[in-house]
Amino acid sequence: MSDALPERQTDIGPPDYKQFLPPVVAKNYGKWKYHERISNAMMVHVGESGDKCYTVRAASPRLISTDFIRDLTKMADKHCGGFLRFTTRNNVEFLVDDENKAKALEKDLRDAGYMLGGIGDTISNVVHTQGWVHCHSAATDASGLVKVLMDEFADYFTGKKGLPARVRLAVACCTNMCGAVHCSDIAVVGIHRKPPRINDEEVKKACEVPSTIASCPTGAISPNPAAKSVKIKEDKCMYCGNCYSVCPALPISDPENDGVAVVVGGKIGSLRSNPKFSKLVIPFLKNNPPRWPEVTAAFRNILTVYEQGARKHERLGEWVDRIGWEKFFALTKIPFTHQHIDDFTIARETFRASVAFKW
Amino acid sequence: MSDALPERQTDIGPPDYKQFLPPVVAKNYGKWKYHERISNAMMVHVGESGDKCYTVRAASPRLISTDFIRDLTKMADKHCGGFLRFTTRNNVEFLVDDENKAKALEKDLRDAGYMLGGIGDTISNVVHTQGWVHCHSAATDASGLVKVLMDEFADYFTGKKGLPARVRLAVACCTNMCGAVHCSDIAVVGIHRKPPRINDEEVKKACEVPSTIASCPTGAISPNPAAKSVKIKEDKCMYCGNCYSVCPALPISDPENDGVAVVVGGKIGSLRSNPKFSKLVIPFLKNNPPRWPEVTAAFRNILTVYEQGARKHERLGEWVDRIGWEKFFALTKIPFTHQHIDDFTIARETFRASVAFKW
Amino acid sequence: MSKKTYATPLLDQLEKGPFPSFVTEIKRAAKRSDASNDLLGILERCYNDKKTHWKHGGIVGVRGYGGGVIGRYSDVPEEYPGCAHFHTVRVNQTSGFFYTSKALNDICDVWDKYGSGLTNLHGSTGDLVLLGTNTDALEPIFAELSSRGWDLGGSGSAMRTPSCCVGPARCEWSMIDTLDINHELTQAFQDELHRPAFPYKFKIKTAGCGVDCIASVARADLSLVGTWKGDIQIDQAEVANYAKAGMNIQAEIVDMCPTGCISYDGKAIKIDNANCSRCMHCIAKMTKALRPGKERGATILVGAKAPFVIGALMSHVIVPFMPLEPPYDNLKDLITKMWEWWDEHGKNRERIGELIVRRGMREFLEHMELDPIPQMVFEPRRDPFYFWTEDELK
Amino acid sequence: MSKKTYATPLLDQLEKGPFPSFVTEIKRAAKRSDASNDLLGILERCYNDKKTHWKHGGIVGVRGYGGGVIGRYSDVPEEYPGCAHFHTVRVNQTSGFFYTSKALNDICDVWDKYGSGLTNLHGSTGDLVLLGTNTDALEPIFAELSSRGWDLGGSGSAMRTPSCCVGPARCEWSMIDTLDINHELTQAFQDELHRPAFPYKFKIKTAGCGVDCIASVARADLSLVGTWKGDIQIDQAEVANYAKAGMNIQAEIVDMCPTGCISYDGKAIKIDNANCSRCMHCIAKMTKALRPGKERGATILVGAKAPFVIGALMSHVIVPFMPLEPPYDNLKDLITKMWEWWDEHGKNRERIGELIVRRGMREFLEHMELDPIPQMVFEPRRDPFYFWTEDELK
Ligand code: SRM
Ligand code: SRM
Ligand code: SRM
Ligand code: SRM
Ligand code: SF4
Ligand code: SF4
Ligand code: SF4
Ligand code: SF4
Ligand code: SF4
Ligand code: SF4
Ligand code: SF4
Ligand code: SF4
Repeated sequence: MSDALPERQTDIGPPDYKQFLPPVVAKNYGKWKYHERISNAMMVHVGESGDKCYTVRAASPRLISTDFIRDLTKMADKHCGGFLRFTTRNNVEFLVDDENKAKALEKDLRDAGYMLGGIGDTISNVVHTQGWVHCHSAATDASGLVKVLMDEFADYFTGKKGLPARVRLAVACCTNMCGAVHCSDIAVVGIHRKPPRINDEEVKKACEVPSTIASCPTGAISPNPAAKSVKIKEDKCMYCGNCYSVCPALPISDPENDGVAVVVGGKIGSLRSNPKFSKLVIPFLKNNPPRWPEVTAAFRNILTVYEQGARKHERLGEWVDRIGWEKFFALTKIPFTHQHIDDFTIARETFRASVAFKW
Repeated sequence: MSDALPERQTDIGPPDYKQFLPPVVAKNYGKWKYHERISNAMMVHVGESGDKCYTVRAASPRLISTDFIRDLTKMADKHCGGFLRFTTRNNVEFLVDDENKAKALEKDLRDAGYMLGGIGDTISNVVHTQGWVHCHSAATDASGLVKVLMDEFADYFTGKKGLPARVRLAVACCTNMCGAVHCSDIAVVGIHRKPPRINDEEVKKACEVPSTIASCPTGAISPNPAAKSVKIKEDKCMYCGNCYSVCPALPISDPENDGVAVVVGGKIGSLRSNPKFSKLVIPFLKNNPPRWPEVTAAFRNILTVYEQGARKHERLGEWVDRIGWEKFFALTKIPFTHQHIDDFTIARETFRASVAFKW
Repeated sequence: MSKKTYATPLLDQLEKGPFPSFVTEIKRAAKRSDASNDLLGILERCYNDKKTHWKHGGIVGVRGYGGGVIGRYSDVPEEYPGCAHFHTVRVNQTSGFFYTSKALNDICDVWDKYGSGLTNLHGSTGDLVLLGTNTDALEPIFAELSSRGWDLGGSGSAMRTPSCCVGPARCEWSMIDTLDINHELTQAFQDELHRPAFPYKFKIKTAGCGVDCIASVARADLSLVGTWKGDIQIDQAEVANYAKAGMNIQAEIVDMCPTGCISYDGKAIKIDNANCSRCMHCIAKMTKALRPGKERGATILVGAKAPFVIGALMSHVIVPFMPLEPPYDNLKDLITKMWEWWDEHGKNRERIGELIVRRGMREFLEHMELDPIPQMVFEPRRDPFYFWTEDELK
Repeated sequence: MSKKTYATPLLDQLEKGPFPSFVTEIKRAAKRSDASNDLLGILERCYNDKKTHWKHGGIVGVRGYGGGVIGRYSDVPEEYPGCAHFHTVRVNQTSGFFYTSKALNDICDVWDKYGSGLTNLHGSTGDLVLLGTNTDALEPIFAELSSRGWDLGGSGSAMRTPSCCVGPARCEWSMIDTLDINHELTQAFQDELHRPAFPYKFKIKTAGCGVDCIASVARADLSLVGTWKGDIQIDQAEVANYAKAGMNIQAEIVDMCPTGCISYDGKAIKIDNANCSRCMHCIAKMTKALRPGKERGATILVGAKAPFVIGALMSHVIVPFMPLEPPYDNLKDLITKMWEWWDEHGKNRERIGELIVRRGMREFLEHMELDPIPQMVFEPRRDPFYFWTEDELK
């Protein structure tokens, strides 16, 4: 790269995707007929033309160095004519048009230490967020949680162990939920458990009072005109941290009391059942870095009970809906607490208005 | 009855029910084994003891004269040792302990012109309210609507025509819903379509301003301190009339614009599916007394489509849930309007957050 | 008073048709009663004008009671003087709506003497409703009725007249003594029934089983519903009889079981009781073959009401299983406790169900000393927005 | 600057285990970058303190743009000067996340020169995220990238970087050209993407079918999802092959069809297409035997978002079927119209889904000139509380 800056351009948008499509993709674009899973690391898509496109998928930690990317591009240059793609869950996909090429590619990837898998009914990569690596709002780390979860469930990624259906994990480091926590099979979200601390001087300088007040889901914030700041009714605050997003002078993080909550049963696709929101199952686990053993154990417990109980193709939320939440709590032995009972905007819809339930 | 008043007593509560139980009931109390339906007018309950209790059920318009009651008691004296009961849907039941007695009773009732039926998968009597006979709040009459509906569906009461399952009707003359409209298979409720008219002088005299304000579900009412009265933001008012319940100086009834709405799909029991709320299907039909032909036609239409589509034992709401509301509207040819889309407290839960629906 | 004769062309059309006619009933009463006669007139007028001619009731009642009578006045008193006052007297019905001729005739006698001769058997809450009298007649009516063993029902911000399904009196599925519970509660809370002192009305309905023939889950602030523990009792011979009689057991029973816990091999039925939600479908449709399990009690639910102000609510589970045996002290304590909390926090015209929604289940359950359990909810909350007490943080 | 060496005993434990380690990645970058080196230090500190050491970002960016960079500063700048500034550059990814080695290497070159050498491929919204640089480097980075054909993605109260599933590029079910739609929308709305002028963020995600591999229904203000009209195409020979290969068609397909519209007689499958809800289950599980119908288009849904402030929302149907062919003017018009309404009525930090909840579907639909239809709702409203316009009363 030369030292003089080239001429900047604006509003050009992303480059045209067409130039990045591997030839077999470009040729069969929109004309695929079916696909077959060869393993949990490899699948083949067959075109109306009879052409085949083999995909090999490798895990990525998402937070990657340029070295990692250069390694990938080298692999793509060697096997795939320099083409590669990423998935919506941050895995890397290499596409080739011939079975032998695919096998060679797979071997090379394995030899280079890549973890292959994520195709089919697996635990694929975790949708996640910034955490302590980059965000001011984080109540927990994200990358660390992803790492320990994927270590724990590596066999479910590679396909060594099977599952009734896909199990989609997500991690969000705060209740802004930049991850897909609110619609995931099993997910974890960072939470606080103490109200924000008000720095009146700073509020005055840095914050817009009306939008700070409006940010509070429970209406706990009111103006404090004397101090040109705000007041927080502590017994109405449920520590969501939204006010802190809007006003930096309301720090809420608190190492003693921050941690994570586990939610389960969400899904996105409309197959079989409508998309579902995740539901709270463990209101709090402490932050126990670097490996959060309580979190991995909790996920393991839930996964095991699901695996044993679910029917083929049944997603976690569908299984719970079939057996009922009372059974879910009984089977997982997770204690049911006041925190589980909704008291927010649609609470009434969650109260059991029926005499039909299981003991 | 003598002219001198007897001594009044207070807080005695109702008489002990035990003295009113027919002997076969008293004897087999809590020890019934099973029952069998003999017809839609007669059933038999069999005790562990082998005793039998035959029930014959007759329709009543509920709004009845003492003459009607005396006729009933005469019948009870003749056939049932003077015992009789009413059902939770205002039918009359005569109970005897022997089949021949039951037959004689049935014959006598029929000869006297009683309409017998309501047992099993029928359209039984209509749960309803006061209407123009007695209530200040009524947007429609109740007894009249019941009469025309039961005339229309008489064959479904008597059992001449069968049904997949019970169809429970209800009528409420205003949105206070003293009937069971909110959880009925097909029901009708009186509604207004114009805001209340404010009589400032009367509000001042007769109404408590804070509770009038609090009564408004949409927050449309605010104080009018100048007039010691209230103001109504007309574009927030959805004509529910709750303010009028609290404050007589806010009359809302308006012959031109009052009428009824039809709701369907509610149920109460927990059999098969959880209890269900009724849903709006026809936002408005005009008041067309004395026989409300538009209402009976609407009910007939819905009933016919249900009858044709439902499975045995499937309640109306269960059938709709199975086929989907989009199919319900297609099959009944009822137009779908802005009024059908919820904009009240749980609106968001009713929006179709799924791509799975039928054309 | 010499009787007016009203032309009632509109109402007359409601005497046609197979269903018994309330118009005929009014006419029958009108023969003896001026009030009912004028009711005919005013009602025809309502039909004509398409609007009600009744005004808000003032407070009327009997000495020492704050409820039991609904005051009603017409807005055209001069034209229909017989029903210028047209108050309703709510008489507390019997448990299960059982009567003798004698008892009903007694009431008719009183009502013919002092009232319109028109009644509702029964009102939606359950009362035996005497429809239409004037203020002066209230004390005499009450004296006549109470001396004969009848008392008034509820109205206003009070406990309302409790009611129940026919239950053990004539139903094989009743798992609690609905009639007795209903009677005992009515008796125990006479003061709360007659002297409104609550934030708003409070209704109690008792159903012997989940079929809920008294609509308790939809229409009562407190819903008591019989249920069982233990296995559904199966009589396989009767199962075979149903099959022989033409029942499609697979379609009608197995496939309709919401939990999928029944199987049928063409001969016998098997039930996975641990997964049965006790919905009552199979039992109701095969009453000779299937019976509830042997340990009996009630599920207690709270909070149903009509749509005002925040949308209709149904009652929701707060105690999944409570044994209910006389004198039902456990139940009475529960009710009293519930009222305490509602009394303290409820706003004017706020039902207990609305209060629970407003202040949250936690506060309610804590006051009730009930532990949270999953049976209380269809599903846990979605969002991670919840409170912690200082205690819980330790 | 001479490099500090940090002991990272906690982070080191995250280099163990089979899954590739982000700590290893940071260490690799740290070899060349002070910023990444100091990131190691600060991150170890976060792990130690169990709290973040990042502060709110100020507004930083490139000339002429209002977004695309997330400013970030540490709260311990003296101790970790290399990452005192640690801004993120969001580079607009390609449609479908397809790249060539050349393209990625170009970006790596720029990033190694001006940034930390750390990236996210990709961010949750879809951007190619360059993680950690300082304010001074922003303009050079932008010049280098844009001259090579790359532009920034969105941030702030703007249209955010749209994204899509792999779609027609490598999926047999895609019923719309997800890549092209995504690209065209991104290009058409460059101004809205780069210059925040909305009440809040606006995300667009395009999925080729109801399987929704891009999570559009859960995570986009505007969700475009491919679908079809007409009958599902069946290849009965392939059905037989699935059966032969051991698939339990009854259990896995017929019994799992949510509408119960499939039957199977052991030989052939029959589908009652009028009752199919196009959920995609059967097609996804029998991809060789079943294919969507032939008329293709998209269902348009609106409103998904994370839980603040009123609880999470998913997108809901506003147009059940819209043919989508280049240049997609119908879609662009729809979007522009939607923004108009939101712009006019949305409060600061109010997403369009929240606005629809607040002001009601009616106002939104009327503005959009869309007729209400049952496909827009799971069920009609419960309560009888609704508005009438003067027109409707006529
Ligand atoms: C590559 C990717 C799209 C992309 O543009 O990158 C993709 C690709 C495919 N998906 Fe997907 N899905 C991808 C993310 C998703 C997501 C989104 C997410 O996870 O956040 C979902 C929604 C999950 C949910 O509902 O919560 C998703 C739910 C599915 C399903 C539905 C599973 C179910 O029954 O619920 C199928 C159908 C199936 O496998 O039967 C499917 C099927 C497929 C097929 C078989 C489609 C095809 O014919 O090509 C593709 C093969 C992949 C495989 O892994 O077996 N894909 N798929 C994404 C891979 C992510 C990854 O690395 O793991
Ligand atoms: C007499 C009465 C109770 C009372 O205390 O008065 C009663 C009595 C019985 N009901 Fe009921 N139900 C009575 C109101 C109700 C109600 C309440 C209501 O309608 O407001 C319901 C709830 C309706 C709902 O869910 O919306 C009700 C839902 C049922 C059902 C459930 C039907 C279903 O499958 O959804 C059964 C079970 C069955 O028939 O299979 C049932 C069954 C029965 C049985 C067979 C119970 C028994 O073994 O004795 C009784 C025979 C009646 C019949 O009509 O076939 N009864 N039944 C009520 C008669 C009202 C009437 O005159 O029509
Ligand atoms: C007589 C009766 C209707 C009937 O024809 O059967 C009735 C009649 C009235 N009801 Fe009711 N309600 C009657 C059962 C009900 C029921 C059904 C039930 O109890 O199972 C409900 C729905 C369930 C519930 O309680 O929510 C009901 C919900 C209301 C409401 C709405 C309450 C709420 O919280 O939303 C009002 C409004 C009010 O209290 O101001 C109301 C108010 C009234 C008033 C007192 C009108 C008023 O605003 O002052 C009506 C007097 C009419 C009159 O002139 O006689 N009535 N009311 C029922 C009582 C008879 C009895 O004692 O047996
Ligand atoms: C980088 C990214 C997470 C990641 O690691 O991938 C991210 C990071 C941030 N998000 Fe996000 N969001 C990211 C995708 C999402 C998503 C997922 C999605 O887009 O599919 C969501 C949930 C969906 C949604 O939009 O509702 C999401 C919901 C939020 C919210 C809550 C918005 C709401 O309406 O509730 C906030 C709060 C805010 O806007 O102030 C937020 C705010 C933030 C901020 C800007 C923090 C803040 O309050 O200023 C984070 C900057 C972190 C940092 O230091 O880099 N982020 N954010 C994602 C964007 C990368 C990219 O451009 O590709
Ligand atoms: S989830 Fe919260 S902490 Fe994590 S990246 Fe998003 S805003 Fe930051
Ligand atoms: S943390 Fe959340 S609940 Fe507490 S004051 Fe801030 S915005 Fe309100
Ligand atoms: S529903 Fe309304 S009008 Fe009818 S009786 Fe009840 S309060 Fe009166
Ligand atoms: S009629 Fe209803 S909505 Fe209108 S002002 Fe009165 S209470 Fe409010
Ligand atoms: S509720 Fe149950 S116990 Fe009571 S009558 Fe109905 S079926 Fe019998
Ligand atoms: S009671 Fe209901 S859930 Fe239990 S076995 Fe019978 S049908 Fe199934
Ligand atoms: S959303 Fe549909 S079209 Fe897109 S990749 Fe997934 S399965 Fe294929
Ligand atoms: S797409 Fe879904 S609803 Fe349609 S036939 Fe297949 S499984 Fe059934």
